[in-house]
Order: sequence, then C-alpha cells, then structure tokens
Amino acid sequence: MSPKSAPLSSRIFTWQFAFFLLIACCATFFIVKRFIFGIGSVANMNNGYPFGIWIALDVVVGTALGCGGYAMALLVYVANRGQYHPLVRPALMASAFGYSLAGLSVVFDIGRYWQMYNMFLPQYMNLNSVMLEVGLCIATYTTVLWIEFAPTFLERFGLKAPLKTLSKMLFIFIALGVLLPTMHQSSMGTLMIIAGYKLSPLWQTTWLPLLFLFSALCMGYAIVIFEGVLSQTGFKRPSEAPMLAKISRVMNWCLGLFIGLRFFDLFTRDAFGLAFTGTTQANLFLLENGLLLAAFILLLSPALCKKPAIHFLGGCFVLAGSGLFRFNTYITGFDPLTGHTYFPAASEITITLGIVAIEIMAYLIFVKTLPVLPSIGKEPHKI
Amino acid sequence: MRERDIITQRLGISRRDFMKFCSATAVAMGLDASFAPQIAQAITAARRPPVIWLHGQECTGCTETLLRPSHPTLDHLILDLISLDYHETLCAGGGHQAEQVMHQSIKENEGKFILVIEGAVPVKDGGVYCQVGGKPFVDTVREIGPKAAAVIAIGSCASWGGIQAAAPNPTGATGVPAILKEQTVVTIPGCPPNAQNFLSTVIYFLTFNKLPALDSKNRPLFAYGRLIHENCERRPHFDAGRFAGAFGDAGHRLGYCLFKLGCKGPVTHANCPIQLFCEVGSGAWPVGTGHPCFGCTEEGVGFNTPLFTQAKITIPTPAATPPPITTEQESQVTPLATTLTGAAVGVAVGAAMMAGKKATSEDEE
Amino acid sequence: MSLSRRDVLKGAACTGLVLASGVNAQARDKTLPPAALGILYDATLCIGCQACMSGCKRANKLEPDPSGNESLWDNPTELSTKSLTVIKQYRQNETEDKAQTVKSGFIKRQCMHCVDPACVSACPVSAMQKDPATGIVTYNKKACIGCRYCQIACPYNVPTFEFDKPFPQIVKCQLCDHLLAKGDIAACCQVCPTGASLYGPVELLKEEAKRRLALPEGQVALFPANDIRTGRTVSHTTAEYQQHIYGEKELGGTQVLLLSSLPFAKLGLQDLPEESYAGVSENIQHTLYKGMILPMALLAGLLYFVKRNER
Amino acid sequence: MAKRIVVDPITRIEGHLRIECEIENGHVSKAWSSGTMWRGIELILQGKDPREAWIYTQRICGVCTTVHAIASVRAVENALGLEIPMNAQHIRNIIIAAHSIFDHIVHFYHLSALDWVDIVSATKADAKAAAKLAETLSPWKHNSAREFQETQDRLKKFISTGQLGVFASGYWGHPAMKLTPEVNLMAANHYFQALDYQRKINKVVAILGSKTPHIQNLAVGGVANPINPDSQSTLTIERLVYIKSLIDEVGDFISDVYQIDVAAIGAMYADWTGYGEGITNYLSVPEFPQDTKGETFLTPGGYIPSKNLSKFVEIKSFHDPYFEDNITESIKHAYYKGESNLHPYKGETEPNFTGFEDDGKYSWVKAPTFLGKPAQVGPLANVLAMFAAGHPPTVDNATRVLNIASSIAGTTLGPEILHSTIGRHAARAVRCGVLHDVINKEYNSLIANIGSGDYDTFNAPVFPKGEIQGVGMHEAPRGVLSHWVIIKDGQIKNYQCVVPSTWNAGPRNDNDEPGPYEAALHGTPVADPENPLEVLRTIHSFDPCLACAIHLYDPNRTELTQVTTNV
Repeated sequence: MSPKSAPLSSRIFTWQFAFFLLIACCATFFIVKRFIFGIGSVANMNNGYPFGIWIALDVVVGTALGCGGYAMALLVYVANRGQYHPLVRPALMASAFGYSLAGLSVVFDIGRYWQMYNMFLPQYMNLNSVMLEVGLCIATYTTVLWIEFAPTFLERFGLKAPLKTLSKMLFIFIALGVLLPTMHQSSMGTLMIIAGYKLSPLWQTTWLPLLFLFSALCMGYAIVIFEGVLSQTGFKRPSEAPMLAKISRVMNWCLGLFIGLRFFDLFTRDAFGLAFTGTTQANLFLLENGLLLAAFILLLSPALCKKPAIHFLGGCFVLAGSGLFRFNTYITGFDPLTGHTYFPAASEITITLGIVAIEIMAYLIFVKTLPVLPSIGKEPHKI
Repeated sequence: MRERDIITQRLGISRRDFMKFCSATAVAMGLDASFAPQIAQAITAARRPPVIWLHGQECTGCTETLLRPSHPTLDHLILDLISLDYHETLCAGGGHQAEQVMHQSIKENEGKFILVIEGAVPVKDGGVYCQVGGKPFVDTVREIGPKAAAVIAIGSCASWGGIQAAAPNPTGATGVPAILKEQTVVTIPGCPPNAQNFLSTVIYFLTFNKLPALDSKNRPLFAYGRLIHENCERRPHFDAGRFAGAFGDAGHRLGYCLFKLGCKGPVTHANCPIQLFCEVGSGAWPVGTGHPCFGCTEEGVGFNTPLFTQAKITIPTPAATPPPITTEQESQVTPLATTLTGAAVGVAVGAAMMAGKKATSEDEE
Repeated sequence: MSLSRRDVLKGAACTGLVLASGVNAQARDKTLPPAALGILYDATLCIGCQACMSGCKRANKLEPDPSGNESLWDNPTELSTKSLTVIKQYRQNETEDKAQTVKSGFIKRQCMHCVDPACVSACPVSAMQKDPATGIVTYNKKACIGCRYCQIACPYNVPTFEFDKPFPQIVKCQLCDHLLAKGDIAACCQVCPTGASLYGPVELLKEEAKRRLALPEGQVALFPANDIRTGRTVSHTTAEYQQHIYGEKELGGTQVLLLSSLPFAKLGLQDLPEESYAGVSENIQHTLYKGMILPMALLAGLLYFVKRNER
Repeated sequence: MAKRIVVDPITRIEGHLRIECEIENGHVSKAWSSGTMWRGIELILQGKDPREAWIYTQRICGVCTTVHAIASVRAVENALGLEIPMNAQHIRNIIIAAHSIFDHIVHFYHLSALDWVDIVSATKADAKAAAKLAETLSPWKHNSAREFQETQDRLKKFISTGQLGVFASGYWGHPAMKLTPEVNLMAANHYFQALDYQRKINKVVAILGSKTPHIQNLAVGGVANPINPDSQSTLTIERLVYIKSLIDEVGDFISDVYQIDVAAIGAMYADWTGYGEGITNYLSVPEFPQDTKGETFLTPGGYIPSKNLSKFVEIKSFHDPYFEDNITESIKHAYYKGESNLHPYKGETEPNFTGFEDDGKYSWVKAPTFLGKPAQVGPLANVLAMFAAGHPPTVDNATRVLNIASSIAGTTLGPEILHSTIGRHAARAVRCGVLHDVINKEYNSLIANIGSGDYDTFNAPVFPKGEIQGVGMHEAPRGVLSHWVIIKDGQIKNYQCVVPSTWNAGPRNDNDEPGPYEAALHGTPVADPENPLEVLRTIHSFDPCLACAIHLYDPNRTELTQVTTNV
C-alpha cells in the first residue's frame, strides 16, 4: 500500500461537535417516539406516499453519497489509476458511514422491523422483487465496506497478523465492492419502474437502472472532490487540488454519459415537453438538469478544472443535481393521483438531520483517532 | 275452590273475621254496613294490583306526565287497572291519614305490591335533605323496597340522581338502584320520562307477570334499546352532512340535523323520536320541534354535558354522501418543517460556499 | 491461504445458482387461474347506500374510520387500514362538463385482484401471494417486513399501511377469503341490495359483463345479484354503458371487473396499458440477473482487474 | 289549652310540606309551615352557562313546569338587554297561557276539589236530578243524565272493589262536607271530564314546547321553533291549526264548566268567603309582552296595598325599577345568618339553625317583602290588579262568575268576597277566562306576524366580559315569580329565585308580620283536630308549590315539640 495515513490529533469535542450532538439527541427522541407510537407519530408518510425522505434522502441519496468508495475503487483498481490511492481510504470511510446509516434509517422506516431477517430466509425470498435485490445487496455491500475499511483499524491497533491475512484476501472484497454497488445502485432505479404512471414521465423510463448507476458514479466522484476540499480547508491540510482536478475530469465523463442518456431518453419518449408546464415537478426537473448541465459545462475545460473553486463548485453542482434527480424520482416526481400530498414533518426531518449529524460526528471521531487521511508529517491545527 | 278456602288462603283469616273487616271497611269509607257483602265479593274476586308511589327529591314532573296519555288515561289507570294506595300528589287525605293507609296497604300486600319511586334519594348527612313524615326518605326506601314485588324507579332522579346529582351534587343525591342493591330496580329515566314508557312497563308486568327485558342500566329494552340518533327523523340530514348552525338559521328552518347545536341524540338511549310526547302527532319531541336533545335519559349526559357541547359519535356509520373521487388531502407543510428544510439547505450551501471560497483563496496564496 | 482465480469463479457461479433456484422463484404466470373468483361491480346499478362498506366492516371486524369530514361519519375518503372498500361519488362539475349527459356516478374502490399483481411481484418477502386456484391476492403478516413497496407498486393504490401503530401491518381486501371455507361469499356482494356488486367466477362475470354491454339502453332487464351462481336476480332499467369492461385487459387484467356509464377516467381509474408494470420491471430485472450470469461474469472480470492492479 | 297538630305530608301539592297549627276553641290560632326537602339547584347552577340555566331551573318544579324556564331566560335576557323577536314572544305567551289554564283546571278539580266534594256521597245521588241541576246552571254539552249515571256507576263499581287507592284516605262524611249528593255527583262527573280537557290544553304546550312537563323549545334570545311555512320540519300550518282547535274546545270547558262549578261550590260554601283572608297587600306583574323589549303587555300587573284598589300602582315593564328595587327578603325568623332585608341580587344563604322558636327563627323559607311589607301573590293578586287597572276581559269574567254565584246563593256577592279561601278559587276561575281571551289574541297575533313575512325566532346572545345582572319576572299560575341572575364573563356567578310559594309560605318578617299562609290560617275553624280538613282547604287554596320555595334545608334534623301525638 502506498503513502501512509495518520490520525489527526486535534480535540474531538468542539462546539461544532456539540451542535451535531444536539441534533442527534433530538433525532433520538423522535426515533424513540416512532417505536412507541408508530411511524405516523413522527412522519408524514401516508398511503399515497409510502416512501418519505428517510428512504429518498437517507437511503437513495445517502448511499449515492456513499459511492465515493465505489467510484474510487473503480478508478484505482479497475482503471488502474494508482495515483489516486491516497483518496481511497477517506472515500471508503465515508462510504461505510453512508451505507451503515442508510441501513440504520431502514430499520426505523421499515414497519415490521422485527421481521427484517425474513429477507435472508430462503422460504420468504421473492426473486422477482427488486426490493429484495436492493436490500440483500446493500446489506452485503455494507459488510464488504467495513471489511475493506478494516485495515484502518488493524493499523491503528497494530494488529499485524490479521492485517496481513486480510491484505491477501482484500482483492476479493475490492472486486465485490465494485460489483455490488453496480448492482444495487442500478436496481434502485429499477425499483421505481413498477410504480408505472405514478412516476412522472420526466423520470419514469426503462433506462432508470443505467441512469441511477451513472448518477451514483457521478456522485461518488463528486463526494470525493467535495470531501477533499472540505478536509483541506477544515483541517488546514495541504491542497490535493491537482488530484481532485483530475477526478473532476473523470466525473465529467460520467456526467456526460448521464446527461446524454437522460436527454436521449426524454426526446425519444417525447416527454421533454412536460418540463415546461410550470408545475413543481417540471420546475424541479429544470433545476435538477440545470445544475447538472452547469457542472458539465463548467468542467469541460481542463484548465478551469484545475482551480479548486471550479472543481469544488462543479462537484457541488453534481451532488445537488444528481441528488435531486434521485430525490425527484422517489418523491417529487411521484404522484399516486389520489389527492394525497407529502411534505416531511419537522420530526421526520429532524431524524434525517440526526442521521447526517451522526455521520459527521463519526467522521470527525474517525479522522481524529484513526489513520484515515494521508499522513503529512506535521501537526495540523485544530478546528 | 270454595269461597271460604279462598279467603283463608288469601288473607289468612277466618270468614267471620273477614266479614267483620268488610263491614269496618265500608264504615271507614263512609258507606252503610250494607256495602260489606259487595266489598267481600270484590276482595275475593280478582284484585287490582296495589301500587305504592313514593316521592323523594323530585319536582312531581313524572307524576304530571301521567296526566297526558289517553291509553290508558289516569282515571282508567287508577280506577280500573291498579290500586294506587299511596301517592302524595293524588291522595285525597293528607298527613296522618294518608300515611296510615300506606302502611296498612304495605302490611296487607307484602311481596305483592308494585313500588314506584319518583325522585332521587339524598344520602349525604344521613339523608336529611329529604324527609317525609318526619323520616329521611332513604330510610323509607330501604324499609319499603324489600317488601315490594317489583320496584320501578321513574324518572332520571330515581334512576341515577338526575338534576340534583349534577356537580357539585350538594345533597349526595343518588338513584334507587344504588340504595336497593339486592333487588332489580327497573329504571325509566327521562326528565320526565315519557309516560307511555312507564305505563307500558307496569302493564307489561301486569299482563305477562314478569319484568320486561332490561339493558345494563335496568332500562326496558322496548323503550331504551336504541340511541335516539338511530331513529331520529333528522338522521338523513346528519348522514348527508346538513346541519343547523344556529336557531332560526336557514338550515334550522329546513329541518336539518341539530348535532352542531349540541344534540345528545348520538349518545342517548331513548325512544323519544318514535314514541313522541303528549299524543299530538308528528314532531312532538325536542328534536322534532327544533331543539337539541340534552340527553335527559342518559346518566352522565343529561345535566352533565353542557347543552351546547357537541356529543361524541361513538359508532359512526357511513354518511349518505360518499366522498368525491379525489379528495385533496390537506397540506402537510408546517412552518417548522419548512424552517428546518430551509436551514438545512442553507447550512449546506453556506458551508459549501465558505469551503469553496477558502479553497480558492488558499489556492491563490 | 490463497485462492485460485478458478476457485473464485466456481464459487461465484455456485452462489448464483443457489440464488436463481430459490424457493420462491416462481415462473411468471400471466393468465387467469382456472377457478378465479372475482366481483363484477356495475356502477349503473349502484345507489351509493354504502351497505357494502358496512358489510365489509362486519365481516372483517374493522373499526369505524371517521377520517372524513369532521369525524362524524364512518366515511373514509380513501381506502384505509379500516376500510377495505370505499364507495366514491363523481359529481358533475357544471363549469367544465356542461354537455355531459350523465351527471353523477358511483365507483367502488377495493383490491382489484390483478391477474399479474404488482404487489406480489414487488414484495421482497412473498408476503403478498396470489392464490394459484382462486387468484385471490392474500397478505401474510408473518412474512411482511413493512417496507411498503407493495404500496408504491400497486397501480390502483390499494394496500394501506398502519402508520399509526407501533406494530403495523399492511391491510387490503382479500375478497373475504376467510369466509369462502364456510361457503359464504364476499360480504360486500352478500349485502348489496341492487346487485351492483356481484360475486362469482371471473369467467362467468366476464360473460355477464359482455351481456350487459349488449343490452339496449332504457329497457327493463334482469340482473343477477349477490352471487352469479345462485340465479337470484333483480330487475332494473338498463343504463347506457361505456363500451368497456374495466379490468378485462388493464395491466394484464383484474379479477374485479367494472362497468359504468361514465368514462372511467372521471371515476379516478387511470387509462392503463395492457402490459403490467410488474412485467416491465421483472423483465429488466431478469435480463440483468437471470441465473446471476451477468453479475458473475462481471465479478470474474473485476477480480481479474483488481488482482492485476493491486500493488 | 291550645292543641298542636302536625300535617306531614301535605298532599295534593307539589313537593314536601309540613304544616303545624295551634288550635284554640275550634279555630287555628297560630300556624307554622316547613318545607322538608332541599335539592341545591341554585348551587348547582353556579359556574354554568347562562344559556342553559333554564334547563335546570325548569326542573325546580314539574307542576309549575315552564314557569321557571320562562323566568330564567327572561332574567338572562334582561341582564343582556337582549330583545326577543315577536314570533318568540307570541310562542312563549301561548305556552304560558296554555300552561296556566291547565294548571288552574287541574288545581281546582284534581288537587283541591276533594276538600269540598264528597265523592262517596255522589254514589247516593239521583243522577237525573243532578243532570237537571247541571243543565239549569250551564249549556255544557256533557251534562246529560246518561253521563251522570255512567259516572255514578263507575264510582259505585270502584268503591265496591274495596280498593279505594288514593281515595281511601279521604275525608268522606266529614262534618265540613256540605254539598248535596247531586252537586257532589256533578263535581265528580266534571272531575273526570277535566282530565280530558287538561290533556287538550296541554297538547298546545306540547306542540310548541316539544313535550310537557318540561318544555324544550326555549333559548336565551327566543325560541327554538323554526318558522318557515314552506318547510316540513317547522311549525307548520297543520300544527298551528291543531293549536287553534284545541284552544276552542277548552274555551267552552272554562266558561261552561269550570267557572260555573267554582261559582256554584263557592255559593254553597258561602261561609268560607269569611275565612282565609290573610295578607291583603297584593303583588303581581304584567304578563304577555307585546313588543320585543317587554314594555307593553296584554295583562297588567302591579301592587295593591291593604286591599285598596284605588291605590293600585302599575308595574310598567320588565325593567321597571319599582319592582326590581323594592324587594327584600327578611331572615329575622328564618334559619339564616347575616343581614336581614337584603335585595335578592345580594341574597345570602348561610344557614344558622337555632331550633324551633315560636317568636324567633322557625322556618327555612325566607320572608320576602315588597316595600317592607309581606304581600300575597297568586291569581287573586293578579285578578285584583287587572280589575283595578280596568282590564276589560277581567272585568267581564269577574262579573260573570260573581253573578252566577250570586244567583245560586240568592244574595249579591261583590268583589269584596274575593279576599278569602273561596275567593282565591274564584279568582283562579276568573283568571282562567282571561287567559283564554289572551291565548286567542296571542294565536291571532302569531298568525298575523307570520303572515306578514316575519319568520324570526331567535336573537343570538353575546356575553360581555365582566359582570352583568338581570331579573326575569313572570306572572306564573301561582303568582309572581322572579329569577335574579348575576353573570360574570359568560358564567353564572349567583342565581336566586324568589318564587310564589316563598311569598305566600314565608314566615313573619322583620316587623313580625305573619306570612300569607300563617295569616290566612288564623281563624280557620277546625271541627275535628284528628281530621283537619279545613286546614287543607285554606292551604290548598294557595296552590302550594314547595319544591320551588325551599332554598336550603337544615343539615341537622328538625325536632319539634309535639303537643299531640298526631304525627
């Protein structure tokens, strides 16, 4: 393994941390409430909108944000771009968090959580179900992610022997770590195909699996750029701009594929006209694609890409646009045509924010206690 | 069976004593002793069942209701159907004379008379809040109750305390069933109850020689088996969602449902809408004339739930008008939720912008 | 310990086969089961009395659902966990539909018991099952994990979920499956006074529906009531029908068939293609994952690249 | 030596009343009256919604049903200054008049006639002679010999069963019973007929009031009866016509039976025009408002001091301070603490039981006074006031009753005989005739008003923040009834009822002047102290209504020194 990583040794408990802790506590309160009084007591989900932001944001967008590991693995191990290796470990960690917390969200989103293990019992498995594929695949991938991330722990606690064994087998998990997201990120697209007319033609297409796969890749690279810049500014670390600039080029390729497919599909299905009907759906569609197009154009020039502000902005646009694409596919593009409406309840939002807060807190703890970020040889300032 | 045997069996006295008694009775009534054989014959013939009617904390409204029906009329009732041996409002004599007749009747007819009680029984402070003949009413009820063949509590007061039991119940008023716990006390609640419900109960008992079927509060099912709401003539308006909003408004004048004015029909068991009052035909009951029911027959409703407070619908049934094809659900957007959303997006965008700025500036350094 | 590439490939292939031959990997059968039971709801005979709703509640021991206006009535505006069937009413919008001759009409909403049910296809744990004989779509709470994907999947928005309970279930019409053993029929058809809801074998119901569509308007005719097999009839004047049996072909067909004199779109019933969404979804899924061949091939490739590039 | 007797319970009245008398030389020399039941309704009312106070107060009495309801809504309306739509006034007035007619008929025939009429004696009458007598007195259509014979047979059959029921305790053959068997039979016949006619006039109350006893069509601000001649569920033309036909039928009974029976029995008991005068300060209030504010009335009312009709002072409106300001209640002889002669708005009811003191405190009933004097209320007071005001229907009816009585008695009986036990019965019969005139006028006014297109029946009350007070006055069948309410922030703060039986049954006042019962009993002859029929005659002539009168009763039992053992 190439350049060494080292923990940041600054104080964990800062005022920012306290703020996130407060949010997490509020969220915990509502989560307890949900288990005592039912989902309806904290969330606005209803029979028209059975999926709310816990699925749409925490799982569908959240796992895409956790695709950094996937995207980087693809780049480093499959495309053989070893120079990006320093970015792999932080990306893996973010992925592990993203997927784990998505899994956590699922536990309180699922109504009959105490029977969740039925998914793993052959007598209950329905192989026709996309949901089964997604569920099993995510569960497996989360495990794979932690195995991939395990060397970090082993290094931290100086467990040489297991580290050695693991290193030998790691290639299998790395391969699985590429295969599984390919499967379930595309399947998350397939998931909504069965909704038929309930999903607006602006999103409903048999190309959804491929679009979701591309958007996962885009977001995977975007999150690597985003986190790279943030950790650089947040922890006063040296700039990784040249590397991030190159990744932004890779990302733009994926984005190009996505946009190309998206518009090709819309035009062939004759659905593009709906984008200008002035409805909320249409406007969000325009916003979604506006952000993506802006990012695409911004990052077209290799020279511009080198500027941290540009590739950071591009990354942000991709995160926002691609995230919105996924959110729209699950929430705003969805309308059962029964008169039902959905807007998350404050408590429901708090739970989602709590998940994000936990993720950030865990990130901070990890980078300050574990060798995640590339070692730079001098003590950084505390944040 | 010979007459003598009948006398001996029924009255437990010899024929000679019996004839003496008849002569004395005739004289007591201011008649010639020559009436004695007639009286003797009457006594050995089918006797009208004796009824003792006691008054507790009451307003005499229940007695008043007996003046209203024509089947049977009050005179037919007390001259031909029953022998009303004691009743304060109707007794020809007063004081000592009336009390004496009552005690004699109870003695002679122990286990055979019908006891009707009108009015509540106050039990606070030893029952001093109602005394008749110098004696707390509660003691009288306890004394006479067990000697009766059947006990009927007429009116809400006798059934469960009625108006004087309303908060703060200053006299500790309660119903007869709470006093005579060992016996079945038929209750005919209402303020006052429909006289026909009382008369039907009495005549049921006289005709079939048993009490009518009762509900859990000992009310005859034939009169209290259903909610007023179930038989109300305005029910279709309820089902169709047509309500009067105030006395005299357009809906009120069209005969719409009075639920919103506080009608307690949905929680009150009684036959008012089908039995009607005072034999004047259609609409002769409170809801029929346009006033909400206040639940006088139902313990815990009448004198308990304020008049204009809406009743709780316990067993909802489908409305007459099905819902439209699409019902637009209410917006779930709350200020707090939008604030949170805005704040979250704002923080994310702001943080990204700051980070971007920093990155740029460091880059330029 | 070291694994040869060959071993890995073998193992992967085995896993794929195990998955592919799973217990519930039933083949898609898009034809009506031979003894399929269903309901023919004729909106032209419906009087909106809602006896079916009350009857359904009694038969299924459901609580009242005063979720409608002001909580005074048991009148859900939609199917709910307490209402497995709902009668809705279309009322003409004077400003928009002036030319229209039929001014109002009822529609009964309930589970359509699809020939190719999306809920059955969607459920990850086989909690939704289509009875192979009667075609009734049933729900098994022992299997259900409460993911609510069946709700997303159902094109008729039928399954409902107990959002207000800590230990919730999915609730939907099961065509009074529990009464069939006793020789009874669906409660809604049992209590329907006009024969608007008619129970029976779907094949017979289809024939009856076609007979009705052929009846001239305005004539007195006999209509089977309650259960088409019993021969009980009631007499009505025929209405002018839309020449369409809703449910005959929609998304592969349903076992609940609807007739109306109003265009079905006005009654909130979507104009649906003949191919089921479940079919589309499953086709994609099976194209990608049939026998797990594609994923396994991909994995093999990945292993090769990763091993090669891992340095 | 004085002999003391106790009559408990007093029967054929509403409520629980105990009367004690001292008898000296065959006449009552002193009397005490005591209510024996308390329900605490005024306490229950505190804190309740003033809009439903009438539901509670109406249950004060089921015989004077409606009157406490009417007084209650008027009190709250008075406090609010709320006007009442004309239709509501007319509907209320018809109910008031119909109820009063019913009450007077039932009082005479069913609650008091048995004091004067010997039912048993009627079985010895010659039915044909009785019919002939009746036909000479009246054109009444149901006075045939056949009907008299039927009644007599019915009585004979009843008596021969030996089960006399409520009649078993009667004073049959009492030396004070003086009517001939034929007159007794006529009265008995009318006793049964009166049951039919009270039912008919009650139907008027039931049609408008939903039911009776205890009507349920009132509202603070009007009535709950909707009016819309073109709707089914309202006061329809059919209902109105039904009312009219009932009014007409009962009118004949009043003029051809009731008034004649009272005149005849009065003439035959002419000696009783000399007993039972009692207090002769008479108080009554105007009734049957003819505008929305309660300022013009169909029957006048006012105050007559010491039976001097020329000193009559009219009470002019529902807000007349002459009435509102001049009432006080004395507690010098009642078991209460605190200041005596307080105005009802300031009324206190803190008990102070001292035991029975002949010259001290001895009653639970307060002694109301008007202008510091005790006053008699009731139909007599009302008739005298209307007579003094020259009210034509009153003058006509009074002249008619007195003329019939004069012709039977064979002497001229003038209005002065009214100040007596018999006079109270006569006044009630006169008032009943007046009420029939009123109900006809009210009916016509209601029809005319509806015909003019006015369908209003209700003005919604709005309660202000802060404290308001009001009085509701009503000329009830037993006399002046007034409810006094203090409302704070839309809730009842204090509620006091000054009722007819309080005026009449009250004890001595601050000046030790006896109350009307006590004064009227003074001098009443008692032939047989074991059977004090005469006491009942005088007490019954007031039509006592004790449930209304008792505000509070002793938590400790009242022990009386009993001179005789006759309890």
